[in-house]
Amino acid sequence: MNLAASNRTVNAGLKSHAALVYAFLYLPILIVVIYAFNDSRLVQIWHGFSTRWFGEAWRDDTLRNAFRISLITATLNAVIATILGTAAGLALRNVGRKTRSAFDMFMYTTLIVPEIVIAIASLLFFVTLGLPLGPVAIVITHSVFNTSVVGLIVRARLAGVDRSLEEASTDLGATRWGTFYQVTLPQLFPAVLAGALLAFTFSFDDVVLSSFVSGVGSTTLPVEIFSQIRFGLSPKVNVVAVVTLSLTIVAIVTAQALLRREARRVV
Amino acid sequence: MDGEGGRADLVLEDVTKSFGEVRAVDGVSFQVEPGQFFSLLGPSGCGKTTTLRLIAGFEQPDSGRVLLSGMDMTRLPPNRRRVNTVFQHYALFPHLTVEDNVGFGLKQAKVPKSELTRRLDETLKRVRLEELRTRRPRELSGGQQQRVALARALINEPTVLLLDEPLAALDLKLRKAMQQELKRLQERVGITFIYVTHDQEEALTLSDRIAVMNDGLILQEGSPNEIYERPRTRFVADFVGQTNFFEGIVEEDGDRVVVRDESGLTITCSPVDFARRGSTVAIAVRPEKIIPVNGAAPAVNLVEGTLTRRTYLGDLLQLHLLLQGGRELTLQRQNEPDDPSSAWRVGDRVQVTWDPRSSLVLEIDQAFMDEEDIRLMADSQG
Amino acid sequence: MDGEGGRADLVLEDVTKSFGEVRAVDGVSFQVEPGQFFSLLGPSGCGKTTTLRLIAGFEQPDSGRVLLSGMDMTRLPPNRRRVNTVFQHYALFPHLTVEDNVGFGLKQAKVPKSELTRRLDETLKRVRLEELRTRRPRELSGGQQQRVALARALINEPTVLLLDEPLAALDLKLRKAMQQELKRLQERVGITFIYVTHDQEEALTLSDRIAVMNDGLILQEGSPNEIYERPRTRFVADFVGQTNFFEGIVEEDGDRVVVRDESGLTITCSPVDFARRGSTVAIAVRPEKIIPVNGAAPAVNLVEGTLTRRTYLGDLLQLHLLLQGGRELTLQRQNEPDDPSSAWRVGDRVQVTWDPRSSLVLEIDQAFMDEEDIRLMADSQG
Amino acid sequence: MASRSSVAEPRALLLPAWGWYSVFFVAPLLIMVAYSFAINDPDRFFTVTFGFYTDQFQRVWDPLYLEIYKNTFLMALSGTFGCLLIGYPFAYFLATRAGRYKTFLFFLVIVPFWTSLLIRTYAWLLLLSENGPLSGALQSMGLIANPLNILYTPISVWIGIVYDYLPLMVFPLYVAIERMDPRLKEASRDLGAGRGATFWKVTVPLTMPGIITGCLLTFIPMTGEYVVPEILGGAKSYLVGNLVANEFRTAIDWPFGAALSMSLVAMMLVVIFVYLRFLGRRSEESLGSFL
Amino acid sequence: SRELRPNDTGTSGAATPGATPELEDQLSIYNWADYVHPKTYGQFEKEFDIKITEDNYPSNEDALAKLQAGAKGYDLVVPTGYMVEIMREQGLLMELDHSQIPNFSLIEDRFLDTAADPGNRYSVPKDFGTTGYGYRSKFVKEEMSSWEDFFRLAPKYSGRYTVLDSSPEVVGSALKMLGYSYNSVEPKEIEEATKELLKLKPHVRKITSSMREIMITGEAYVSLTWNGEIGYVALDAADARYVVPSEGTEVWTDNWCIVAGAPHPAAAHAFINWHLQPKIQAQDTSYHYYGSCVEGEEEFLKPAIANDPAVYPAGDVLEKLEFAAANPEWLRLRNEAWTKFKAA
Ligand SMILES: Nc1ncnc2c1ncn2[C@@H]1O[C@H](COP(=O)(O)OP(=O)(O)OP(=O)(O)O)[C@@H](O)[C@H]1O
Ligand SMILES: Nc1ncnc2c1ncn2[C@@H]1O[C@H](COP(=O)(O)OP(=O)(O)OP(=O)(O)O)[C@@H](O)[C@H]1O
Ligand SMILES: [Mg+2]
Ligand SMILES: [Mg+2]
Repeated sequence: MNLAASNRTVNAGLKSHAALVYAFLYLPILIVVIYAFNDSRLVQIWHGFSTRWFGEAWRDDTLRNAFRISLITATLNAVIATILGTAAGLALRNVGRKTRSAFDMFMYTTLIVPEIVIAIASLLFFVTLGLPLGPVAIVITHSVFNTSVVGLIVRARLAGVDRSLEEASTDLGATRWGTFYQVTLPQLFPAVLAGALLAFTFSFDDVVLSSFVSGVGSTTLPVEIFSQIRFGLSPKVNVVAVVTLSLTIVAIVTAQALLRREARRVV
Repeated sequence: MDGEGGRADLVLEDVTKSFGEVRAVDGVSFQVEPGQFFSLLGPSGCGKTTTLRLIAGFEQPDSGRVLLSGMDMTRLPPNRRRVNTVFQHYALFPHLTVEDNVGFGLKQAKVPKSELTRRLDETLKRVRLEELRTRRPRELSGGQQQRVALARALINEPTVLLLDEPLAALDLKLRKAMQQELKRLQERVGITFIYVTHDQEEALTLSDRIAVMNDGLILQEGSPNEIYERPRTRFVADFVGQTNFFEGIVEEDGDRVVVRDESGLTITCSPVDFARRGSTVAIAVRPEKIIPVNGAAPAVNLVEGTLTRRTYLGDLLQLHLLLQGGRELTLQRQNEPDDPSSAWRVGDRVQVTWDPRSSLVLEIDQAFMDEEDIRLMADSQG
Repeated sequence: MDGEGGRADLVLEDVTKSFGEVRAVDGVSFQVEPGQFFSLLGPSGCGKTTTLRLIAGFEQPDSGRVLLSGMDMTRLPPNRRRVNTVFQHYALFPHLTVEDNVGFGLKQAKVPKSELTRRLDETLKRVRLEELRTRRPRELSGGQQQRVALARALINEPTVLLLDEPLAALDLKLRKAMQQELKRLQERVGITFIYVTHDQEEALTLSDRIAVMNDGLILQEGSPNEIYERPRTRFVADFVGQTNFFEGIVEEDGDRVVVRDESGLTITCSPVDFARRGSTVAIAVRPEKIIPVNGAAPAVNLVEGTLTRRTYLGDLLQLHLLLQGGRELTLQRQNEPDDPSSAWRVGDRVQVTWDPRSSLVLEIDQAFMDEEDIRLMADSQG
Repeated sequence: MASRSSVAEPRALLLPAWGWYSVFFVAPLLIMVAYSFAINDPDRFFTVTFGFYTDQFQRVWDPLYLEIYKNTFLMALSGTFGCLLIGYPFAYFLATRAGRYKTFLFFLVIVPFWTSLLIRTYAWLLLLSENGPLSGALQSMGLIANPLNILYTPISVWIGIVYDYLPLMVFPLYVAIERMDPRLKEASRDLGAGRGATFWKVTVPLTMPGIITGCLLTFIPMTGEYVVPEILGGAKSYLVGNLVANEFRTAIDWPFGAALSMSLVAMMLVVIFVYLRFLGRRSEESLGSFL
Repeated sequence: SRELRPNDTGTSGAATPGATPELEDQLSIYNWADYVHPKTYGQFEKEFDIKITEDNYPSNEDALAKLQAGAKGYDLVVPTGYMVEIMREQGLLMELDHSQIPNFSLIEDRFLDTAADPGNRYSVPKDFGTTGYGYRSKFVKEEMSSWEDFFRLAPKYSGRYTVLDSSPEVVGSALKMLGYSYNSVEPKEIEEATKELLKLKPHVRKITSSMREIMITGEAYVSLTWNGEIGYVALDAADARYVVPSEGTEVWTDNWCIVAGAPHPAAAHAFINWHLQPKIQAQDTSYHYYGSCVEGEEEFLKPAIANDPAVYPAGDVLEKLEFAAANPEWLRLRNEAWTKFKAA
């Protein structure tokens, strides 16, 4: 076959495959968006266009409350995970091989052990020690996993940060704290931000851990949706999906814009 | 230059630093006079950077002392030393503008705003970066980055400026231009420069004094002329410039040293004290010191050989002779139409000679030819 | 060398390749004779790599043809061309051993096992890698990797071997050694080499023919001697070697061309046809062609100036003279004790001269001095 | 070599995270281990007697449960394989053909990843149902005669997990392919290899770290999957995760639940170990290098 | 007729009888999803100025698991009869102060003083229902009336069955089909029942307590469930029939209970009492289609509901029904059978 022609065939093949994958990725989202405007009391049966479920969802205290709880727990979790993970990521540069690999093992196992196992282990932990289930338990359980996420991202980023930048800073008379604040942190910022966002998302999205360690009044949005899916679906779920989707897109676009601006300043 | 931080000498006293098994710096001592351009020259991994880092304070020596103006600063943290560094890859802060990079040190020192502005303007002007003050490092070319790094260090008026292969990342033409600029700058500001490089030509061109290092040791210290014209060991002779080596037994000592090598060649040298009759010595002859015999045959160091190859280098020619006994001898000649060698053709038998002063007698330094060197040489030849 | 794939010439016919706005290769034509060592020399970004990639088949030309042994192979995929490449950073397969890297091509060609083993052994031996056959690329030194890349290409007995700055990543000493080795190897196997480099010395040393490129164009093609001694344009003269430039008006033409520059200096040159009386020309004089006046004053090209600076390069000295009218002139002398210049001191008034044959008359090529060049030069000087 | 730079942050910064892991990760796991060796008091509701009883593990050996472990393993394996098959050409496209739209196209892959997994999974419920749009579309195109009947079957679970974890496969593959020096492919073509040979002999081996990482990143969560079968699965697509959850949510048999999850972790470790052994040492670095 | 005993457990902060304790301003309810009329809480909140928060659970066991695990802060929970027994055994419930629930007297006697909670010291019936099955007569041509029909037709309508995600109901159905007691604790009987269930399993599409939607869409034809669920289905699919199997089956009450350590016991009592009003009861029944245990709510109901045998079975049918009665052995046997059923 002619060189150019064979190139074209391969390109076309790859391209159409990619198009199918995008369809695969977006079809479900599209469906949910469409069904959010379904007039029907039933989720699966199309009855005509209506926005009435948006109103219903807005008036639904349970959903609003769940949304609020999710926001709070996910934020607290992200704060804890970001602080612990960033600190650990920084310290890992300076510890010996043994300490590092021991700590690595911790980080990787928190990621490897299936969520359901962590969920029940945490449940048993809180119950056995007589600690209350609820928002605090959710935040703690989430933050373990997310500390590893942030830690690994920060560490990967640090590996790319030239140590001599920090040396240059002390060489120019900056103190250790001054160096951290003026040189290390700005370098690290995109990673910390990315880590925090990931931690937030993982937590905001989590259903397994939350549903096992949630307690009174700490039903998060995913747990609420999950129990609705399991026990009787309301079309309001579609609305919730559309709303969170829009919020996510806004958040991502903002974050990207921020990161890009940072990136222009940093690196 | 402010009063207190003025000129001063830097002294290293028997400084040693190991990393695990590796002795990166091994009992290094030297003294640098105020305002000197002092170069550390040596192959990769010989400990140049480590020496610099010990002076800057990024590393702590295992033993020995670092003194500045007679004051021991061995235990002082880097931010308290009146020393600044130009890093190998510049280590410019990527998130700061040129201006903020250069002003970083003064801000740390809490210099008043007005003075900061003044010195910033002055320094940026000196390195001709006024136009680029609001750019970020990655928007700059290599040469411009290099100047920012220099400005960032110079603005603090350090007593000693450390430069770690500051030109290594630049391409040939730019490197040559920056060398000149660096030299002029150093002469103007009068700050002591400790300059690390593995480029012998650069060291020879720029320095007042050179210390040649290998394996953590300083092998020889001296002016460029001393280093090139009177290398003490084979390693130094070989590392700094090209050489023809001979090895032989001293037949005459005293006023005139005569050495005979295995192939029976007799080489006349200027007198050296350690060349005793009967001892084995090495002799190095630089290719450019060997000249074609033109007219009357010289009394000594007359060598005849067959021209086997001419390597054309544009401005220079390298002529490879095969001597009796199978030795090779390399000559370097300027590519001038009037040079006698320009008439030589490959296969010609030709005569060459050199001044006895150009026969450099070396101590045999097998110590420095340890296994690794041998492997490396074999490798680079094979 | 097998029968069919034997010697053949490579021809590029008016080949053009653009990337978006950039004309990377702009109407390039050249012809390479069988067994020739042909170099493409030029600054970064001039289109050398792109030219090579067009020959290898990684890029398709927008127009023009690539012929090998008279056969048009412009539309052939790379795996069907009897051409092999040594990539700039070697592009060794990191997941394969030395052996498997080198044998890769033969396996693709489904060469029988026994022949594969034989040719593998032979090739590895030729590049002295037998001992390292089971190592992986990253366990090799730079020079060894370079040899693997060479072996991997050579074992396929290509008609033409393309080499893209194969020595650029090596350090000076090793680069010199590998140059010699490469040259010897090419002479032995007799394969046509197309060699890309931006190092003028390397090109001069190794090549049978050199094409100097800039901005996608070939500016001059010729033997190393032609390129260095008779550069046709200012760009070529400047890029290949160092030069003193003069610009002036032709006062005499014919047998002897005499040019007077703005400062009133008269320069005598050998005759060139385009130098008409009254026309403006540029003249280049290589620093090594300028010699101290020793004894009788020469009839032409006698120049007097003040020595302002000696740059010590070890084997060479650069002498910077300030002439009347403020011009600078740079001389290069070998560092020999007997050279007349060795007695000169800074501040001395000295006389120098050069052979009229060494005054190179150039066409004024403002065309090549476009804005970017000017910016680049300003940058490298500033 | 642990060389302390003069600008090093204090190592004590590691302690908070270390403590956090010890208390809220290690301790819970240890407590779970203790539970797995306990028994329930037969005469009282939900009263656990600790000790060193292996009763729970004996129960796990019931063929009924082993079957679930097997199904889980097969589901995770086929899910991983599905992700790889779909993800590789896709990542390849993104890394090599996306041109200047690369950032945008990659962004499009991330967006779903940042939207609720639960909702996206549940969307398949709508899509795949007998009266759903997919069924309708396929029927009207004449591709199937009867309504699509795959919801609440292992097939729908497979679709769900492949969908959920595809990005986790694509990211490391993308990184690996992107990182690969394109000149290596050219070198291979230059040496006479065709497109196919170049792909199998150069591209695949060189992107192996990405393949390994991607497979681990998808296989691991798939073995513990709980949500997808719960939503899209039917009576016959029960996985270990659901079994474990059942012991806690419905049966309230904590010791048995603990033993089941211990066994799950054990199975996973065995698989990972075998996998890494099989693929050699290189793979051990790969997970780390990706993260 | 019912003796009201003073609170003597001493474990709670409940007020002494007689005195009207001050009401807290909050109430936290742990309830089945969708189990009161959407307006109900609002009415109470308005009347008493008490803020209600509600979390939901999908099964008795889930609720138990959560409380057992030490979830603190709930005031009210709504377990089914047998679960009341388990919960009070576990000390998860607070003894009620009947003096604060005067409307208790409105409850029909037949729902009181069950084995699960003798003397109703811990629970007040919220509503009652039966466990049977529903089917779509549009798809199922046979007339179904017994557990035997349910199990027999499964192969024919394979893949169109759903069963509740709850062990006692499912295991109980097989026991009843086999002619045993719903509450059998004979291991052999349980084993037999398990065998029947394992035979049924291949034909089950989904084990779920939310079968409404797939019954309506026709993806499932037959569902083992509670009566109210089919009432809901029938709103959209008129051909849906609910069967109280002729072999007999479970009748159950779901009950308001106050969680031990409840932070707002007075409000909880007030809510229980308020909710027992016939009008409120009728409002809920017309929403969830489960019968009220209170006398006099019929007058507030539409006749269609009041006369629906699925909501209010005839007296003779009721005779044959059993309440579930839990004990550790009972529960253990069911859970083990259940786990096997799910795993199969
Ligand atoms: N932080 C470190 N840990 C371990 N070994 C080190 C460290 N820094 C340097 N070394 C070792 O010490 C020796 C000297 O290193 P150094 O960087 O000083 O060499 P150099 O002369 O600057 O070489 P180059 O020209 O390659 O920069 C080397 O063998 C190096 O491997
Ligand atoms: N794939 C490409 N896409 C866009 N522009 C390209 C591409 N390849 C090369 N160019 C442009 O074409 C011009 C010539 O590039 P080429 O790589 O041939 O230069 P070169 O002479 O090999 O330079 P160097 O010495 O830096 O390797 C440059 O301006 C380059 O930016
Ligand atoms: Mg160094
Ligand atoms: Mg190139």
